[in-house]
Amino acid sequence: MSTEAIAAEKPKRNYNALFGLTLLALLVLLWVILSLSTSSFASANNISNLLRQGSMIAILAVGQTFVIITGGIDLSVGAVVGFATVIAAMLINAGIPVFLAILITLLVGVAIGLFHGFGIVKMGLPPFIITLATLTSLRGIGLLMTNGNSISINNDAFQEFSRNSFLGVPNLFWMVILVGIPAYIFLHHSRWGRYLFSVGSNAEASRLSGVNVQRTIYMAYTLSGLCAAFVGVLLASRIGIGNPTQAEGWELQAIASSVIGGTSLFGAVGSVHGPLLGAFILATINNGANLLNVNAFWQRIITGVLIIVIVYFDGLRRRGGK
Amino acid sequence: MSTEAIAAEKPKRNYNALFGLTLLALLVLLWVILSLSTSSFASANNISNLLRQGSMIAILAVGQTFVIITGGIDLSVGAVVGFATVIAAMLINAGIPVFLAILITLLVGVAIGLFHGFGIVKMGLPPFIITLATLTSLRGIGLLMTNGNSISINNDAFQEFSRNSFLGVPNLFWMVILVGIPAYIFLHHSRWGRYLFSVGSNAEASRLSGVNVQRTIYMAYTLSGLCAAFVGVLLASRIGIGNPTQAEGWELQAIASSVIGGTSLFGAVGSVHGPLLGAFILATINNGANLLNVNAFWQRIITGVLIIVIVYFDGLRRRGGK
Amino acid sequence: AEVTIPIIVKDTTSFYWQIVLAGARKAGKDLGVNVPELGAQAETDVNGQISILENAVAGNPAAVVIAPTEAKALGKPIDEAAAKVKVIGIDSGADSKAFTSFLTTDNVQGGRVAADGLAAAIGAANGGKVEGKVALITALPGAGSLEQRAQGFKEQLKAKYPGLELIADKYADGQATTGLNIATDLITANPDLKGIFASNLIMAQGVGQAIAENKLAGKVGLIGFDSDEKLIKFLNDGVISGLVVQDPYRMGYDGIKTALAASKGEKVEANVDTGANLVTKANMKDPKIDALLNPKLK
Amino acid sequence: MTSTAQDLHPAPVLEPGRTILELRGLEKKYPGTHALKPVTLAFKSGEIHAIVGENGAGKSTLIKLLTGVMPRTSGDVIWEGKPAALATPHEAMALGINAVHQEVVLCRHLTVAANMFLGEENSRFGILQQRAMVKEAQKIIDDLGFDLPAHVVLGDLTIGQQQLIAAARATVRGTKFLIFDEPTAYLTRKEADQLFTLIRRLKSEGVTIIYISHRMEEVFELADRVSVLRDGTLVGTRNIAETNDAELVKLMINRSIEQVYHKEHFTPGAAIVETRNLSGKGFENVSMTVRAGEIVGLYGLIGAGRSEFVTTLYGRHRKSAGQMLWEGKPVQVNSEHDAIKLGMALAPESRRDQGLCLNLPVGLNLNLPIYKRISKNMLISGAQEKTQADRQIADLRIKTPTRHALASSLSGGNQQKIVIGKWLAHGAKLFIFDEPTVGVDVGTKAEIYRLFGALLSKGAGIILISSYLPEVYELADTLHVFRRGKLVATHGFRTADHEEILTQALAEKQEKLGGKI
Ligand SMILES: Nc1ncnc2c1ncn2[C@@H]1O[C@H](COP(=O)(O)OP(=O)(O)OP(=O)(O)O)[C@@H](O)[C@H]1O
Ligand SMILES: Nc1ncnc2c1ncn2[C@@H]1O[C@H](COP(=O)(O)OP(=O)(O)OP(=O)(O)O)[C@@H](O)[C@H]1O
Ligand SMILES: [Mg+2]
Ligand SMILES: [Mg+2]
Repeated sequence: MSTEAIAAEKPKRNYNALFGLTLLALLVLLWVILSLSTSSFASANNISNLLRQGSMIAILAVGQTFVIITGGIDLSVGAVVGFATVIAAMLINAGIPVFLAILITLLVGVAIGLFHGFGIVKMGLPPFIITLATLTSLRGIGLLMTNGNSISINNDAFQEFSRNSFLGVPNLFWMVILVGIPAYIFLHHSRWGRYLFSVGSNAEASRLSGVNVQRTIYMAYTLSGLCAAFVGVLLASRIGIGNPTQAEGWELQAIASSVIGGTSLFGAVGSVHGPLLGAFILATINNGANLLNVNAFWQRIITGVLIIVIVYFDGLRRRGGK
Repeated sequence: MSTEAIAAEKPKRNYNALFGLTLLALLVLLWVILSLSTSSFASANNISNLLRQGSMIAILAVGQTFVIITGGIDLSVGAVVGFATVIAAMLINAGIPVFLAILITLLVGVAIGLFHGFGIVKMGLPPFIITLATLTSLRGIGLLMTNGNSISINNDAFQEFSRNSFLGVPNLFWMVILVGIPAYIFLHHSRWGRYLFSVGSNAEASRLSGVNVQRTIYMAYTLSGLCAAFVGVLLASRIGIGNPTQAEGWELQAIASSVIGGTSLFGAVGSVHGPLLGAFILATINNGANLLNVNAFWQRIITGVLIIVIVYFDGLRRRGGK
Repeated sequence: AEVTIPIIVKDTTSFYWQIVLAGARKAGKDLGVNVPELGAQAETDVNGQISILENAVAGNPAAVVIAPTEAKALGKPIDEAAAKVKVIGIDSGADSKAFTSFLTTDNVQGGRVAADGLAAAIGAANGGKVEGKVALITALPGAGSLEQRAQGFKEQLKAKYPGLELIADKYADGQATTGLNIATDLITANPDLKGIFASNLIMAQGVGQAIAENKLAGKVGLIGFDSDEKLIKFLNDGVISGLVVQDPYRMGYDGIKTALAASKGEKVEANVDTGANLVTKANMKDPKIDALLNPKLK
Repeated sequence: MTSTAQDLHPAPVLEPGRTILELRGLEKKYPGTHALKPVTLAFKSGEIHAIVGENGAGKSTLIKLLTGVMPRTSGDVIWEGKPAALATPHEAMALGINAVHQEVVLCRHLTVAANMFLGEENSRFGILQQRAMVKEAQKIIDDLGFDLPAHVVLGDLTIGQQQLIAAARATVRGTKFLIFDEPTAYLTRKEADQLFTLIRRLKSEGVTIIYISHRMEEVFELADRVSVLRDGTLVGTRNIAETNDAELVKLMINRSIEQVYHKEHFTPGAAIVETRNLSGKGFENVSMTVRAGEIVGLYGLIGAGRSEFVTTLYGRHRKSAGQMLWEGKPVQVNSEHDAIKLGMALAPESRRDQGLCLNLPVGLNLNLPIYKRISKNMLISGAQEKTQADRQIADLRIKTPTRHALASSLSGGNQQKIVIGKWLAHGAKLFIFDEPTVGVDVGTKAEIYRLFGALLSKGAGIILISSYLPEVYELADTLHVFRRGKLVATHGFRTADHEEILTQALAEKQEKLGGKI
């Protein structure tokens, strides 16, 4: 049905690039409209804000995309983000060097991802269920650790990071680039990326071709857990607290960004640039609605409608383009 | 892989009944343990409470199961419940007879289900996306209608209903029976039920065999929407207010109940009694934890772990029983 | 056997309610009462709280202390519970006449106090002129106490501070980050914004971050509600102009104490106001205020 | 030197020629099915060894054990003199054992080139050499004489073309031992010839080949030796020169068949369906008539548009022009439902994608079209559900423990019987069989052909699509030849010879034909 992906091979590349362009065009269109309709949108300051606001969901969406390409889903990412803020905050407050604290937090994310892989591969659980269970439990564990309290991080340098910019671009957005480029190379130009697609397309065929399907699945969830833990570190830096109830619902935002970016929930279709664009489209909608002082309730309605419209037209294009 | 459902065919029936029994045994085991470890669990009063508490998720889980059997998912049910409380509250407060108000609310649920069917069948959207979009938008619409406030329902008789019992059994539980029996007959003994399974297994093959696939999908989502709206009416009766933010996260509880009850998220596997048992197992865990004064945070952790354990053993049994 | 008095709060995952629970715990220890700590896991989970109340009553306690999430919705269940045990209300009201005693912060009053605090901060920053644009950020729609704070805030602005113009009344989704984003965008859209009221803990954390991030401490006044370590730090740094602080610890402690007395048939006061105080950098060292800011947890 | 193990499974007596792979007491039990009883067999380096047997005899199971897809229950596999565990496909491939599996198992979302190199990608510094791989893949494809682009997405190709790719990819992996499990099932003669050329070339390079097929003439054309499996037991191995068709069939099904192509002639009755200049996606201007009591055969190469034509008749796709008459009256068929109501039945070409609900019971699959009829007052009659399903299972000799077994647990040929069987109880006036005997054993084929006779005798008409010329040739009363979406020639029963039909289907020389109507 769907003509698809693997952007890197030639005719595909043109095609996918085109889709990237369609989305990019949408994003630019939104920007132009907002620049014309509000005085403040196009200010350097606001653009910085916008980049910051979209960054975290963008990184989550990239991790989520790896999982979705294999035909799975990771509902736990929001909970992992919240949990990671707690871990990072506790470690930093315990006086552990920031660098080490971040490393340990990332390893926790990796461990959670490995656990998901284990549940899926060894225990035969559906991804939806194992990650749903983690979502539930992880918030509980975080709440136990903090007793419902927020942990105030007593390290100003750590907090400065997410506020500052480098070459005029907010550090948070640099982090998107830091994640995005290796992710792009990994997904579109390495054999591991190729295996993510092949497993999502036909796990049995991949296995028969000698692809280590189990390892590929472990890898996808580990990367998603890693991205989520990384976002947790960034969030801890940005809001300066560790709190396990934060980032609630971000999993759905990440999934929505990914799908808006052209990822197919049936697996085997997706890219890295798509989810990034998807996340910034959603961030722009929220930013614009705030600037225009649109009622918060309308924002929800508009977001829902836009998700339907974008995914519908993407589907049309996909079928038509065949 | 998965050995199959459709309780009505004979050795299947025995087999499925056996699975029903396994779950039932688990439920009874929980009850026995709780009766022994707390003085209050086995009281008539508490059993009434327990039945009331599990009822709403149980009904949602039945609707959700129809959808999951077709290979889909309905993330909107929680939002539909919240929205339905608003509709019911507004109508009743506007002086419309309760009976009519309920009917209209149910029709709203049907309309939402039809919209989902439309999105999936005609617009080609993935179920996850269209129902996610509805989830987002519907809460927004409800908030707009209520301006973020709760609507107090000024009809005491309506509220009495969910509080009262009939023959010693809480009315809410009677509602489970009212939904469960037709649902059982529908799913396991009517051809529509068979079509749900066949569409979930292979839509194209069903279609070429003369099954109206589109109508079957419309039907599944409509039933899910209807169940959700019905639960919305019950919730409005129970809490006496209309508030669109209610029932948050109930979609995940409904899905979890359904999966604990043996429904496969890959479609074509499921029953009616399974999700009902699943819902009451989850309700028992919460009820018991409250009675035992287990920390609320531990409750989450336990719920997550139990979901993994139950689904894992169900999977084992399923594969082993082959 | 030991006397059991469960306490049911609105949201066990929030720090504010943890302080209430801590007060109740201390009272339990002091008075030799077993105090199960119960509560929903979100302020909006009305149905969950009703179930918890039902379960608590089923355990045949001496009395129940509850902070109702929703006035109307909890009315009937509280009536029903009161038929079996004494019910003590704390924090927020419910449509029930069955409370034996009621200890509350008036959230509407809290909103008024916030408006006063914001007006004072704006005045101080602008040479005494209390005028300009202000905004209100509410964590979640549909939570009763937050609605009451908003109501009090808006009433007071209208009544006492005609110079302050409420240009935005925004709802977030309970996430600090969303509060941060909304505040940033409001500041961007309204460079002349003078003040913000963030009506609960988590919003104040997010909005405080936005003000710190944009280096607007002292230029944009911010009033928060409730306190924790992070907010006190913001207060110290001048990022937050003031916090409306209730006395959750006392609510918990006195709730249990009153409940025990009531269960023994002693006469208790029907209504107790535990007060809402405005804390600023100036008064935060007061012993009384300091006790509110640093409740003895555990 | 006698160990118990060797007593049980003595090493087979080797004929001259190095033994490359040896099976000693290889056995496989599925829960409830003893699919392969201990098999002892040696394969010689450089031979083409055919394996034949009924559906469900255990052929694919044997292959799955050899390629590490499934773990064996017991027994040993000796590869070049050393025992091999063969626990994973990767291990088998590392040894040089590759297979083209029975159902096309490739990734339809990946490109042809990506599929060919799957698991064996060329990369430099961790970066895939994509351009080089596409180029190399294209070279291999061109070399083999397949006319296919390497950069398109696999899912855009027809099943047959995908099958060719599957064959091509197995050859590029340092293969010493290559297994084909019914590779020609979806191929026409031309593609089959291309494949045979490939197989012979591999043989000359010293590759050992196992060739599984239900088509006897292919076995005689290609193989050096042939082994026969019956019910999981190896019943004999023969040198091809020392055996014949009849002996093999006898070994396979334990009885003899005089005539596979059972053909009954009836006088054609009234027209059931007639198309006038019907056009649609993949075909244009097709006019034909199907009468009661006749088999209309459609022959053509892969992608000639026959499937598209019949699925359009059946309402699955929209026609773009032309007219359709049902029993003389113009009709509009807008959905499968309309078609079924008129009296059409379609057994589609891909049982996996279109024919079966694989993870549902056999009984449900068989009853799917008739649930309306066996329901009363909305409820299904359990008794009828049982009798209907059991009757089809008995009539068609579907090899399944009970009607409750999942369709996926049946062997390929038995699955095919379900696809056909579901329409028999339903009844119809026009039966459309799209490649009905793909993967079906000789015995069953004969049964299916007899079934055609029975349907015709009841006054039904049949459209039979086959890419296997002998089949349509021997069965069709009217044989239409399709080429590139057009109906290019029509013949009566045995009025043209194979050569002529093949040329028409191929028609390398432009429009020389077409007159022969
Ligand atoms: N996964 C499985 N689980 C249970 N039984 C199986 C499974 N796969 C195959 N079988 C059974 O094992 C037997 C042998 O099947 P196999 O696929 O090897 O037959 P085959 O000789 O390849 O037949 P065909 O010619 O139809 O392809 C059959 O009875 C089949 O039903
Ligand atoms: N989904 C599709 N989209 C676009 N073109 C298609 C599609 N399916 C088939 N085609 C094209 O339509 C033409 C007819 O294909 P069809 O499958 O009907 O051929 P066929 O004669 O039945 O061959 P086969 O023996 O492979 O079944 C071919 O050129 C094919 O590539
Ligand atoms: Mg086979
Ligand atoms: Mg075809």
